[in-house]
Amino acid sequence: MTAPALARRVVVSAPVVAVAGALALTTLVMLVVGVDPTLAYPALIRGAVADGNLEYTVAAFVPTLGMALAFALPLRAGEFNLGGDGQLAAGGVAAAALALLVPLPPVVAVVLPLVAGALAGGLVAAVAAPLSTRLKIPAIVSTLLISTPAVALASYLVRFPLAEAGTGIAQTPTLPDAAHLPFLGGSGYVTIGLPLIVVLTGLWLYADGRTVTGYEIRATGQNREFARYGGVRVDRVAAVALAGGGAFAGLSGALIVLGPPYRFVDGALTAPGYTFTAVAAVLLASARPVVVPLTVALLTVLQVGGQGMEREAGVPSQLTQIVQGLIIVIVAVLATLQARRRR
Amino acid sequence: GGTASETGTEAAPATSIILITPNPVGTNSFLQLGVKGAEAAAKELGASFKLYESKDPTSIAQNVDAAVRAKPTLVVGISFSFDDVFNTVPKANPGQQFLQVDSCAKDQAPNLACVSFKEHEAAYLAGVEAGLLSKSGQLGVVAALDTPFVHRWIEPFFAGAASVKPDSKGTPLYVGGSNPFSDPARAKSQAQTLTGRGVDVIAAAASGGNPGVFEAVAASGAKAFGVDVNQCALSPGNVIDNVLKNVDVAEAAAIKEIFGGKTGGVKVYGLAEGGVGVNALADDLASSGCTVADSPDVVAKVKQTRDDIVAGKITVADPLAG
Amino acid sequence: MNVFEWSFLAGVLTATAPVLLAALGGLLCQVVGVFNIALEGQLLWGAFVAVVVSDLTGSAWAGVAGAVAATVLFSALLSIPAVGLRADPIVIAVGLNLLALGLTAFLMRQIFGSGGTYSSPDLTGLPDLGELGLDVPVLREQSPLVPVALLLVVVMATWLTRSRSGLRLRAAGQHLEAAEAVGLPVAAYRHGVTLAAGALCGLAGAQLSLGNVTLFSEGMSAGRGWIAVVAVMLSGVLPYRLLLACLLFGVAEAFGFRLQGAGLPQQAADAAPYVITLAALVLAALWRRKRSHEHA
Amino acid sequence: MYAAELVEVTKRFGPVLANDGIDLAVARGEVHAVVGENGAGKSTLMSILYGLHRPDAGEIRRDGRTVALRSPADAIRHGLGMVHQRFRLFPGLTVAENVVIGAEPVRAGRIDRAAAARKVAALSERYGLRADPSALVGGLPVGVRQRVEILRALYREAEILILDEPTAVLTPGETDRLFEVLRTVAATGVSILLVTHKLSEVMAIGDRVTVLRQGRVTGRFTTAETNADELVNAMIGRSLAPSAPKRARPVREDPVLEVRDLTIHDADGVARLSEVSLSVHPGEIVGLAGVAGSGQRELIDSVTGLRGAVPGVFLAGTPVLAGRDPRVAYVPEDRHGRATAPGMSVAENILMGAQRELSSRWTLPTAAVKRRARDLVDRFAISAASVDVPISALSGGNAQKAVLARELTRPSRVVVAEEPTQGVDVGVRERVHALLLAARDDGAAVLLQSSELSELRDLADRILVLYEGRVVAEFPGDATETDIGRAMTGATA
Ligand SMILES: Nc1ncnc2c1ncn2[C@@H]1O[C@H](COP(=O)(O)OP(=O)(O)OP(=O)(O)O)[C@@H](O)[C@H]1O
Ligand SMILES: Nc1ncnc2c1ncn2[C@@H]1O[C@H](COP(=O)(O)OP(=O)(O)OP(=O)(O)O)[C@@H](O)[C@H]1O
Ligand SMILES: [Mg+2]
Ligand SMILES: [Mg+2]
Repeated sequence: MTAPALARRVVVSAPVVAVAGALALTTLVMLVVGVDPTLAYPALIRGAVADGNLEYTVAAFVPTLGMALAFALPLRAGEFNLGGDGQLAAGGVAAAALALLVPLPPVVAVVLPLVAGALAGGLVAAVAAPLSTRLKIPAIVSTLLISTPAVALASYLVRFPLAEAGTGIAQTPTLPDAAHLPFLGGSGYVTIGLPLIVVLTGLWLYADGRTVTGYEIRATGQNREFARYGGVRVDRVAAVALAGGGAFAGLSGALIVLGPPYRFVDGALTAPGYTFTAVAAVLLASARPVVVPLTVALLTVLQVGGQGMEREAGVPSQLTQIVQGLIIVIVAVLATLQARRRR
Repeated sequence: GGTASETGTEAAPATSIILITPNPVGTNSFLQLGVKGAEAAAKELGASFKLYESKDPTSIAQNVDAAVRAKPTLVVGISFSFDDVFNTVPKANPGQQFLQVDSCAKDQAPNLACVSFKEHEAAYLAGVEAGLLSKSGQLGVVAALDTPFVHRWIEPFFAGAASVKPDSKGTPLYVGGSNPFSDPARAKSQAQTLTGRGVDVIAAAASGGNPGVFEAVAASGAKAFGVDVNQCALSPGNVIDNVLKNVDVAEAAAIKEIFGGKTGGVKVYGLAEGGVGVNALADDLASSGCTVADSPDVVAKVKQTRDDIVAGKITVADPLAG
Repeated sequence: MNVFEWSFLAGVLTATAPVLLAALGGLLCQVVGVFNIALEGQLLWGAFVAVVVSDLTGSAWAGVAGAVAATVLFSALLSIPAVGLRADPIVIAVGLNLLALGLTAFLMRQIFGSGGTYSSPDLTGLPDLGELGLDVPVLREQSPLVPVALLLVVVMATWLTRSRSGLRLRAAGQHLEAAEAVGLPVAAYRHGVTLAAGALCGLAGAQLSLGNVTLFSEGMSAGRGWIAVVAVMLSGVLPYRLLLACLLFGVAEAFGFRLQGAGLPQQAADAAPYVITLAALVLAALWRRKRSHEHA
Repeated sequence: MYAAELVEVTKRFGPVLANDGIDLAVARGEVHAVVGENGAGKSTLMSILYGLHRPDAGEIRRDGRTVALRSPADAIRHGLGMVHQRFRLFPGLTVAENVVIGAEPVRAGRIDRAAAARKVAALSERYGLRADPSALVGGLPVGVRQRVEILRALYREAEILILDEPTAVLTPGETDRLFEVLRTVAATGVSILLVTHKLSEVMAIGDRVTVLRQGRVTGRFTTAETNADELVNAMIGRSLAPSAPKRARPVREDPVLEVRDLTIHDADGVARLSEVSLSVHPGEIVGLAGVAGSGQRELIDSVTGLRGAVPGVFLAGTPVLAGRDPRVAYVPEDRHGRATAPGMSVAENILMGAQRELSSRWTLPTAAVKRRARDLVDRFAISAASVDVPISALSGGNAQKAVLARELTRPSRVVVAEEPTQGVDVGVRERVHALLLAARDDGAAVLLQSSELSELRDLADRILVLYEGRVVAEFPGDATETDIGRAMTGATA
C-alpha cells in the first residue's frame, strides 16, 4: 500500500472518525453551555502532556492498559469480564498482605507480591469459568456479581486485619522499602511497572496472533461449537482466558499498591474507574488487539487531561466522560456501517 | 525555587493560595467550609485564590504536583487523604509553604503547617443532647463508610449520651454500597432501619446522604443531628443540633499566620479553642432553626459539659488515639 | 430482631421499586432480543431530569413526566444505532452509561452551580400514599410509583402471554429473520420497545430521586441499573420471576443493613445482595441440572 | 397472463452481480423449478420476489400489474408465501402460534387460541400435513417443521408459494409426501416456485424449469421435453462424468471402527440410541440411512468423541477419546454451526485440528499454515479470493470443499461424513463423491450419513437403516430405494 493510501485508510478508519465526531459533538456541548473550546482543548492537552503532567499520564496508562488486557483476553474467547474491580482489589490486597506480613529480600520482595497479586486476581476471575461452562451462568453476570464481594473483602482486610493504627483513613501501613517498585529514570511516578506492562502487552499480542493457545482462544470466541468440534478443550480455554484476564487485573492492582504511596488505600484502586475506562478502550479498538494500547493511551490522555482542563479552564472534568461515551457510541456505529459496506 | 512573594512584586496579586480538595466539593459541607475559609483569608490578604478539586485518591498527587509547579505562596490540602503526599512533597520543595487542614502528615516538614480538630469533643456534646432528648434511649449514627476517622463522630456521641442516660444504647450503620458518599437513598433506608427498631435520635455523618437521613426522621417522628455546618434549615423541625467544626475560622487563622511568617507547626482546635462546637453554644441559637433551642435545660447542661471538658474535668476519649 | 416488621417490608419495597421499574424495561428489551445494559445510565439520567424539572416547575408529577420524556429521548441513542443500524447494543450501552454519568454531573454544575448533591426546599418530591389517603402499613410511606411498579408486573405478564402484540413481540425476540419473513415490522417493535424501556427507566429514575428521596446526587443510581440487568437475566423473561428477583435483591439489601445492626462489618452488608443473588443463581442452575439428570 | 413475473431483475451485492437481468414468469397452477449452481442467484431471486431484497433494476408483476414489494409484509399482502432454505420458525411458540402469527384470530382483545388450533387442525387435515397444533416447534423433527412452514403459507392463503431447497433435509418418504401436497395445492390454482439441486425432483414434479448460471438465465425448458443431461449442461456448461463403477467387495480386514451395544439417553431420559452395533472396515463405505432424528446425531457424536467418552465405541481396537478423537476425520452436516467459524479466515478454518501438529511447542508457524492452506485450496479446487478472506465470503459449495479438504487430509483411517452434499450443486456434488471414493480406495473406513438415498446407493458398500435409535436393517449397496425407504419408516421386512 502506498503512503497516501495508507494515510487515507488511517484517516477514515473508525477510531479516527469516531474521535473526530465525538470532539465535534463535545465542542457543540461546550458552546451550548458556554465553555470556550479554544481555552478548554489546549488546557486538556496541557493537562495531559505538558509540564510534568506527561509523567502522570504515563503512570495512569499502566493500570489502564493492564485492565484493558484483563478485559480483552477473555473477550477473545467470547467471555465478557466486567468484574475487573474485584480482581484489581483482590490483586492489590494480596500483594500488600504478602509484602507486609512476610519479610523478603530485595527483588524477591517486589516479584513475589506481583505474582501473588496476579494469582489472586486470576483466582477471583476463574470462579466465573465453571459457572459459565458448567452452569451456563454467563460470565458477564457472574464476574459482575463476584466483583462487589471481592472489593468488599479487600476493603474489610484493609480496614481491620491489615489496617494501619492511628490514622483516619482505611489503609495499610507503608510497605517495607524492599517492596517499593523502582522508579524509571528520574521520575517520581513512572515505575518499572511501565516496561513490565508493555512487555506483557507485547507477549499477549504475540500469543494472540502467533501461538496455538491464541489461535484456540480466538476459535473459541468466534464459534465455540467449531472449536469443540476441532478438538479444542473449550471449557479449559475459556477458564484459562478468564483466569488470565483476572491475572492481568490482579497484577495491575499489585502494581498500584507497590507504587507510590506504597500501600493499599481503601478505594484508591477502584475509584479512578480503570475497569470501565479499559472496557471502553477495548471496545473502541473494535476487535483489533494491536490497536488496544493506542485506544488506552487516548482515553488516559482524555481522563488525565480532563483534570488539567478543570484546573486551568474551570471546565468540569466530567466533560471527558461525555467525550468518551460519545466516542464509543460513534465507533460502534461506524464499525457496523463499515462491516455492512464490506458485505 | 523561591516563593512567589519573592518573585512577584508587581501589580497583580503578588501572593496566591491554591486549595486542593480530596473529592469534588459539591454540597459536601465540610469541603465547602474549607473553601470558604481559604477564600475569605485570600480576600483579606489580597491574595489570588484557586481551587483544585480531586476526583479520587489517585488524582490528589497529580493536583499537588500541579499546585507546586504553579508556585503559589501557599498550598492547602484538606483532610487526611493528604497524609501521604504531604509526607514527601514538602520535603522535596522546601521553598514552598504547605498547610494541611483536618489532619497532619506523620513526618512533618518545617514548611508544613497543620490544623486539626477535636471533633470528638463536639460529638460528645451532641451525645449529651441526644441522651437528654431521646425518649427510647436508643440512638443511632448513619455514617458514609466505616473508616477509622468517622468513629470520632460515633463513640463520643454514644458516650455523651451514656453520661446522661446510662442505659442508652447506640447503633452505628454505614451507607456503603457503590457510592457511599452520595447515596441518599441508601442513607435514608439505613435511617429507616434504625427508626424501625425504635431509635429516635440519629446523628447523620453520611456526607451527601445526610438529606436522606433527615427525610427518614421527618417521616417517622424521630430527630437527627447534622454535621459540620448548621443543617437545621435543611429539614426544619427535625434537626436537634449539629456537630460543628469551624474549619473556615481555623483555616483562615492558620493561613494568616503563615502569611505573617509563622510557618510550620500543628494547631489543634477543640472546644477550648472554639474550633469545634454545637449550635446550642452559639449566640444565634434562637435563629438557628435547631430544635434544641426549645429545651433551655438541655442547652444549660451542654454549656456546663462544655465547661467541664475545657476545664479538664471530663476527658472525651479519642477513638483514633486507641 | 423481627424480620417481619412493617418497617422491614417497607424498606424492601423502597429498595426494590426503582430496580424493578428499570428491570421491567430491561425485560421488555430482552423479549425482543435487545440486550440492554444501559439501564444504569438511563436510570441516572431519569433521576436527574426528574429533579431538574421538579425544581423548575415545583411539581413532582411534572418531574416524572419530564423524566419519562427525557429518558425516552435518551434511549433513542440506544435504539437508533442498536436497532436501526444493528450495531452491538452492548458496546453502545457501555458508551451510554459513561455518557449519562458525565452528562448528569456536567449539567448539574451548569444548572445548579455545584456538583455533589442537590437538594432544595423548591424541590417537590412525590407524595406518600398516606398523604393521598391510602393509610395502610407498608404502603403508607411509599410513593404512588411503587404500586404502579407492582401493577406493571401483572399488566406486562398478562399482555405478553395473552395479547396479539405480546405474542408478536415474543416471536420477534426468538427469531429475527422468521419474524421478518412472516411480515412482522420487527424493527418497529424493537424501536418501540427500546423507547418504552426508556420510559420505564425514566419512571425508575423519578422514583429514585423524587420517591425514595427528594434530591439528586452524582452517580446516585449507584449500581441499581446493573442489579436490574442481573434481575432480567435471572427472570427468564417472565415478569413474575423478575419481580421475585428484584425482591430478592431488596430483601438482601435490607437484610444486609440488619447484618450491620447485628455487628457485622459494613463490608458484609455491601457484599450481601451480590452473594445472595449469586447463590440463588447457582442453586437455580444446580437444581435445573439435577432435574435433567434425574430424568436420565 | 402470468400469476407472477420477474422482469429484467438485476441485483448486485458489492462486486457480485447476483442477478443479471433475469426474466421469469410463473403461470397459475404451475410448478416451476429453478435450478443452478451454488451462487447462481436462485435464493437471491426468490428473496426479491418475497420482498426480502430490493432489486437494483427490473420489476415484479403480479397478475399482470406491477407491484412494489418492500418487505415480506407487502409480499404476503400480494398473496406470496415462502418456505425458506433455512427454516424461519419460532422455536418457543407452538405449531398453531407459528402458523397463525401475523394473522391471529382475536377475541375480546386476546388471542383466540381455540380458534387458532381449530383452523390449523382443519388445514393439516385437508392437505394431509400432520402436525400437533399445541406442540412446541423447538422440539419437532425437521420434516414436521417444514410442514409447519407450508401450513403457514397455506393459512395465509398464498397464491404463489416459493420453496427454496425444501427437500434438502427431507427423507425420500417425506419428499414424496411433500410433492403430493404440492400437486394438490397446485391443482387448486396455486403457483409453485421450487428451487432445488436435485434434478430427479425437477423431472418428477416440475412443469417447467428455468436454469440460472452466474446470475443469468441459461436455459428454459418444459420438463416433458428435456432430460437431466440437458439441464446439467445448461447449469455447469458441461456434462457430468459417468459415476465411478463400484468395486465388488472391499478387502476384508479387521474393522477400524466398531460400535458395540451402544445405548444413549438424552437429558429427559428418553433413549436416543438402543443397543446399536456396527463396524466399518478399511476400504469400505458404510451408509447410514434414516428419518431425521432417528439417532444419527447421537451415533456420529459418539463415534467422533464429541459426546465424551462413551462405552462401546472403538477405533482400531481402543476406546474412542473424549472431546474429539483426532483419529477420525469428520465432515459435519452443519456447515455454519460446527464445521466452520464464519468470522475466521479460510486459512484459519483449514488449520483447525492440525494446529498442534503443525506447531513446534507454542508458536504457530504462520507462513507454513498459509502455505498449507494455499496448497489445499489448489488441490481441492476451492474458489476463494485468497486464504486470508473470511470463510463466510465463500459460497456454500466452496466452503464445503474447504471442510472436506481439511478433514480428508487428516492422518486418519476413519472418515465420518454427514450430509456431505447437502445444498451443493451437481458439479460440487460430483467432486465430493470423487473425494470420498478416493479416500475409500486409499483404505479409509468411511461412515456416510445421508438423507439422499441415491447418494447412498451411489457410494455405499453397505447401508444400515436407523429407526428410533435402533439399527433395523442392513442392505447391500445396490438395494432399491423402495426397500430402504420402507425400512426407514420402521416397516419391518
Ligand atoms: N446478502 C448478500 N450479500 C452479499 N452477497 C450475497 C448476498 N446474498 C447472496 N450473495 C451473493 O450473490 C450470489 C448469489 O447468491 P444466491 O444465494 O442467490 O445463490 P444460490 O443460487 O441460492 O446458491 P445456493 O445454491 O448455494 O443456494 C452469490 O455469489 C452470493 O455470494
Ligand atoms: N450476508 C452475506 N454476506 C456474504 N455472502 C453471503 C451472505 N449471504 C449469503 N451469502 C452468500 O450467498 C451464498 C448463498 O447463500 P445461501 O443462504 O443460499 O447459502 P448456501 O450457499 O446455499 O449455503 P448453505 O446451503 O450451507 O446454507 C452463500 O454461500 C454465501 O456465499
Ligand atoms: Mg440458495
Ligand atoms: Mg444453498
